[in-house]
Amino acid sequence: MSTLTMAKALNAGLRRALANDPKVLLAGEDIGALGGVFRITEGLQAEFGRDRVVDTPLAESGIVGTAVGLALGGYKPVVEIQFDGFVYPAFDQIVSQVSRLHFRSHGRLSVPMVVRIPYGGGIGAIEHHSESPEAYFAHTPGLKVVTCANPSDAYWMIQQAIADPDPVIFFEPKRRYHDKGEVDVDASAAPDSLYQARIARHGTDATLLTYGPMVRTCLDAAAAAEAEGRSLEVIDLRSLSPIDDATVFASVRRTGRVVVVHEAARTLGMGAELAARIQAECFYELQAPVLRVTGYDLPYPPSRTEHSFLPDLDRVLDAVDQSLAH
Amino acid sequence: MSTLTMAKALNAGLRRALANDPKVLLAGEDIGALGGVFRITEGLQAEFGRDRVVDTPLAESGIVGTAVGLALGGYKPVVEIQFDGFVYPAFDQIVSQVSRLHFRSHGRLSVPMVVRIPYGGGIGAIEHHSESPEAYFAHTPGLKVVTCANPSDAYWMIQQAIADPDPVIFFEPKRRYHDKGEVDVDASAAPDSLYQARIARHGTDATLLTYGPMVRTCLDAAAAAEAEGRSLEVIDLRSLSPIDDATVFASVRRTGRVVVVHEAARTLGMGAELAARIQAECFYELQAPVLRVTGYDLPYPPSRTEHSFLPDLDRVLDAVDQSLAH
Amino acid sequence: MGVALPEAVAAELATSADDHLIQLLTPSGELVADEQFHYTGSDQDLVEDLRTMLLTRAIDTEGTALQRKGELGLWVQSLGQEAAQIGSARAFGSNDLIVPSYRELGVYLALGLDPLEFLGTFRGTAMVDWPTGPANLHLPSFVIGTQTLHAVGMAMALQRDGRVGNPNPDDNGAVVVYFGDGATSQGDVNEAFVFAAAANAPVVFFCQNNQWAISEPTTVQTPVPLYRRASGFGFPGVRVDGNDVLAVRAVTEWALERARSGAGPVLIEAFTYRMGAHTTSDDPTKYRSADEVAEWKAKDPIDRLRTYLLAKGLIDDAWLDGVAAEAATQAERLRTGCVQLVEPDLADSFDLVYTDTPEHLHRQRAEFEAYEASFEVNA
Amino acid sequence: MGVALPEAVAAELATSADDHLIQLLTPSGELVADEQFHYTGSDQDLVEDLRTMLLTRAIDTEGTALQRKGELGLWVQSLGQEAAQIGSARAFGSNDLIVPSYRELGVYLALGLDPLEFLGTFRGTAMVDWPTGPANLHLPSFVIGTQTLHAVGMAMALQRDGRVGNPNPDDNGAVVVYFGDGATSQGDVNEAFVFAAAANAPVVFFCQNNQWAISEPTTVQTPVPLYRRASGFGFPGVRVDGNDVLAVRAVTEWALERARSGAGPVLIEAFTYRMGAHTTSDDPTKYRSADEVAEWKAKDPIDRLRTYLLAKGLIDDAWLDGVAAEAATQAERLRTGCVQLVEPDLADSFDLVYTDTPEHLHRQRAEFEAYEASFEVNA
Ligand SMILES: Cc1ncc(C[n+]2csc(CCOP(=O)(O)OP(=O)(O)O)c2C)c(N)n1
Ligand SMILES: Cc1ncc(C[n+]2csc(CCOP(=O)(O)OP(=O)(O)O)c2C)c(N)n1
Ligand SMILES: [Mg+2]
Ligand SMILES: [Mg+2]
Repeated sequence: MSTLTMAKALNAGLRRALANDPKVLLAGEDIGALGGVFRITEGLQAEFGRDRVVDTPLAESGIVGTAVGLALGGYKPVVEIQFDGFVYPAFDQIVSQVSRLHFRSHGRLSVPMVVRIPYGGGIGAIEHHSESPEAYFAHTPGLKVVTCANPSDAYWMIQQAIADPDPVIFFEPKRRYHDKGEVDVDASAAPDSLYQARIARHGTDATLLTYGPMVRTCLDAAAAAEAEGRSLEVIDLRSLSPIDDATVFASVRRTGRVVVVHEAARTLGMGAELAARIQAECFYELQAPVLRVTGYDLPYPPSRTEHSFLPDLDRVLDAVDQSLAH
Repeated sequence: MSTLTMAKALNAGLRRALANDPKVLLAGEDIGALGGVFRITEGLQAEFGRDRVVDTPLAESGIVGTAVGLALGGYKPVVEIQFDGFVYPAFDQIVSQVSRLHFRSHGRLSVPMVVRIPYGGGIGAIEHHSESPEAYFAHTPGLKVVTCANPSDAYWMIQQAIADPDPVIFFEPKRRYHDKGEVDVDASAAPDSLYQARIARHGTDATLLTYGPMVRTCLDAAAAAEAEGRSLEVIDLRSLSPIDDATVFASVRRTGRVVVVHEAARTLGMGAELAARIQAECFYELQAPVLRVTGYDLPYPPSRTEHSFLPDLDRVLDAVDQSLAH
Repeated sequence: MGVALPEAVAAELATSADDHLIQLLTPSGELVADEQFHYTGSDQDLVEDLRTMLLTRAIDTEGTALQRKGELGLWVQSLGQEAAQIGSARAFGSNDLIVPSYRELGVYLALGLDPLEFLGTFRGTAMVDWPTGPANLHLPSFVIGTQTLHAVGMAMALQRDGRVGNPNPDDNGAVVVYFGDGATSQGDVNEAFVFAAAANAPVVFFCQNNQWAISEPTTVQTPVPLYRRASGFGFPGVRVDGNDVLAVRAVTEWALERARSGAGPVLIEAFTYRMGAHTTSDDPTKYRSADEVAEWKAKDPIDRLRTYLLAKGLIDDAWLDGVAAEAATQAERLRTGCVQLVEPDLADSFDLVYTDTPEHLHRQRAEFEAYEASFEVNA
Repeated sequence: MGVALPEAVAAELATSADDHLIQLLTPSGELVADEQFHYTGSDQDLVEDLRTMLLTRAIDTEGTALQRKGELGLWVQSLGQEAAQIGSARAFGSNDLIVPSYRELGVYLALGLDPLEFLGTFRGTAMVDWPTGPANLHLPSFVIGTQTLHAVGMAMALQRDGRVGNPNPDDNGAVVVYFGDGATSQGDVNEAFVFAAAANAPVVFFCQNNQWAISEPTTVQTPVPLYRRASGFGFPGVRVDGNDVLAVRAVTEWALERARSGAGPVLIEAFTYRMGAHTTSDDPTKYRSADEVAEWKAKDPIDRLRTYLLAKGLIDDAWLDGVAAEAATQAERLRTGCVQLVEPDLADSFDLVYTDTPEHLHRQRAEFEAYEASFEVNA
């Protein structure tokens, strides 16, 4: 058991994957000598060599497209997209190739690859560096989409994603890279499944459904609510595709009230799908409509307004109030 | 008033736009001498010349990216993406540039362009030729996303989209290209707004919310339901972004029951957003959960199974039954 | 300063201005010598090549017929490109990997793939699988150009497997990837050039310049010959007469050997002609002249090889009749087999999206099956 | 057949093997002649160039300082690239359109843009607008390479406007687009080459090869010099000493004149060096040697021009003191102005997504404002 930042936990998870399986390789822009702009791959090229930690040309479609070939050739590529806003040039390869080769080949081929994407705002960055594009991928059949919210999950989930025979889009909440947490590297500590949601905090009055960077925000909100005598359950979805419906519905059935929280734009964000599923499955148990606390339907705004754009503790509690008022 | 197929109506609409405004130009693969693979631009190059009806190199990002430049240079480019499945190489240009130049420039610039995309299945095609990618675009702030369902709308909406100062993604239901309908080309016949939903059929028992190729399917279903004494309202959304909430909510408030119908995958398809909005706004008026009749969460399957994949009259009525059973 | 090109620049643009078309067999069926490239095969190989080319054309014709009869949704003709496809396939070594686009019927047949296996794609009974096909043959791609990046990645895998530059050539392998003239405009193809050059990857980019991308002549894509694209990325490009099976084989052998040895990628532009329509959905009379088609008819890859082999006495009319009979049998087999292809059931699709089917797809499958069953009950 | 290159192929790859670097002013400040390119400006232009270069460096330094103090979120240094930027900007004609990437401080200052206008982007108070900036200056792009396609489209618009190839040069215009060495690997940049060549568009691709794409040396992108990329697409590429303001101006003037006249695109590779970090977030000690930095320090674009102008007596220490004072004033203005930039209000963003704000954004704005107001009530 040791205390690590999420960044170091990811680094340790990648190191372990590289050490355990000679077929694992990392590829991306600046991931070698520099260790990536967030230093997630720091030291790995020195340790595993240039054939396994590859500085690629500056072209995202090329990074993902060649990774498909490497995967077909028996390797397990883990590619890094430098920032959320730079994944779109690779969209065609991801949506039309990565996600479908298994289906296209009637199950004969698979592309066991991971696309790591640091995502989300709150770091005072210029445009294209604070986006939350997860819904594009979660809408795409054939992809698995996951995101970690704490160092322990970061460490284990990245390894489980690499071990998964299907392609996984792995979202890393960049503003939580420096959050610290306990990481137990003993194999017995690994979570059961990469695709299972986690009840991050138990509660009875309402459920906060969230993931990635907003888990901490929701936990803070729940702690604050407790002071006012309100018991909020916080669910960390962990997997956005597939969604662990069972855990979600069970919580909703217990509390009868739900607020979904994410940074991405509201329209057709994950909250839309969660609301649609919950109202269909828990129609009679819902005491109030599913509410959404999300980024507004704007392009990511100038960073000095991002505190207003991003859901925060107060907006979450405000929505809880509205839900309870029903 | 004349009877036209949707294909001819689009052709006529484009011709009129080209004739009325010298700044309008068309660009795309094979749109010149061939008139496009669906012949939507037939005869237009001969009539307006190669500078205004441009056969481009085979590269979608290039088509859209140069159209951005043309738009910034004062032109109104209308680009054709040959099939739905080939828009993804242009995704970065659409999502990070087209949709944002207005916002990025604090409103100083605009990119009045139209991206025409024949979409949807039901034509017995090989893969990549039957997709419904509208949700990707409707999730993207800064884009307008519309789709026509009949020749009259095709004729008018394409002209309104071209006249719009913002970028419009214009989805054309390719399997309805040969459907015929009345088109009144008199200016007074133009619909009020490109962004207003249309009540395609009035009804009182339940609302079918749909768009594009599924409008006809839903109208057929409503006609069949009438025989069984059920009165279904059919709403043709026409605009998927923005969504005409007022028309939708008003209908739901009247009927209390909703079935959303589209070809796209269910998870995070338009139905998710519609359900999320409706349950939030009409929580107390809903007699049953919002149901979704959609494509399954699969890559588009081999064409000889598409009749099972695509929503049809029976599946729609089945869902209506379920809704009414609540 | 005027607008004339500075000398150095002009010299560069003029490079290979003669655009030497490597050719070993003329359209009239005569052997010619090339300074650099020589045919390495046997006479018997050529006889076999002609046979494969004839069968390819027969099966291709049958594909079109099946589409016309409504048995296929679409057919993509290889008509006219048989030499480019079969000549290049002749050069494959046992460790080489093949990445087709969608028009490579000749390659498939040269590799021994049962044509019935890929008929399903066009009939709509299957995606693009061929369970009994050769293991070194990748699936075709329908999104123009995407497969070139996959090929580079596969070549990078060969490098990591230690399959490149070994002293014993038998230990080496390379990747050949097919694409068209139109594809060269796609970002992906150019990125593939970048990645291949950067990694010095063992990949041969085989561009069949059939003069058309649907209705667009090559001049819509580029003002200069396509093979020249390569040098600016740092590897050689060559232009070969794509209707000359000897030259195509010689050039592809050279390129593959070079790649396997570790010397890096090559771009081959096989200069050929799409004698048919783009696909059965296309109507080429809208955009190209009968004269052009006639001009290329005179350069037919089959005619010239047949003329040569007949003249050399390596085949005779009886042999030709034999192949015609074989072709007829195969076509018949295709006709019968096509309509017997197993009708797919959507239910099976739900388990093919992921290796381990997640809960929501189980539920959707159940929902679908229940719905289907409801009709049976009603019926 | 061996793996050696056939002669024709080898000849092609060897083209411009000398990779002639066009230079008119050596690092030690001496004029040299080039066969093709000649400096067309006046001595006074050079004095003005040095002034702009010195001011650029001063403001760039101040940008870094402001970031260090926490007043800016990020700063992108132009250090070392002043000659490439200001030399090329000198070549702009009154009808030319300029499309920057994100490192073109020198271009902005040469065009007279108030640096305070673009500080907002890095402070986070604005997206990328400059209401009082020159009309022919497009916004910068932060997604690598995307702007090259916009530039080609703008050049196509000039063609349609009848702004190319007119007898009176004053009626003509062209587009200059800036990008880096790393950008050349992007599909978009190569598609821009394809579209520009196909349309013979009046566009000058100005690549500042500053040897690094963040931590990746140019060799990660390409095994051969970048300027050579152009010829395979069908237009000329030239490599110029990017630290030589005279040569850059001469080459850019030639390219622009050529483009305006209707002769089509040119790729200029300005061979220069990023003397600073990639951005203030970067730590170049992780990936490059002090020796390399020192080597390029000796080629500093400012030093050589100052040496030359001093030697020629065109400037003196008093002049330099004057510019230093001007630079100090500007830096001071930046410091003061930066912290006074108007704080943005998210409420304003809702009306900037579309030209006519749709209902749902009005509602979201109202929701936001009500929420904000709730605090004021509580407070
Ligand atoms: C990305 C993409 N855009 C458009 C298409 C539609 N399309 C199919 S084939 C084709 C022309 C291809 O031309 P070429 O590369 O020369 O190959 P050929 O068909 O001539 O063999 C086009 C535009 C596609 N399949 N993929
Ligand atoms: C599509 C995309 N991918 C990655 C990045 C992150 N990034 C910003 S600058 C840069 C390096 C660019 O290098 P180069 O083109 O040489 O320009 P320079 O910064 O050296 O001027 C990278 C990788 C980006 N902005 N856009
Ligand atoms: Mg072609
Ligand atoms: Mg650089």
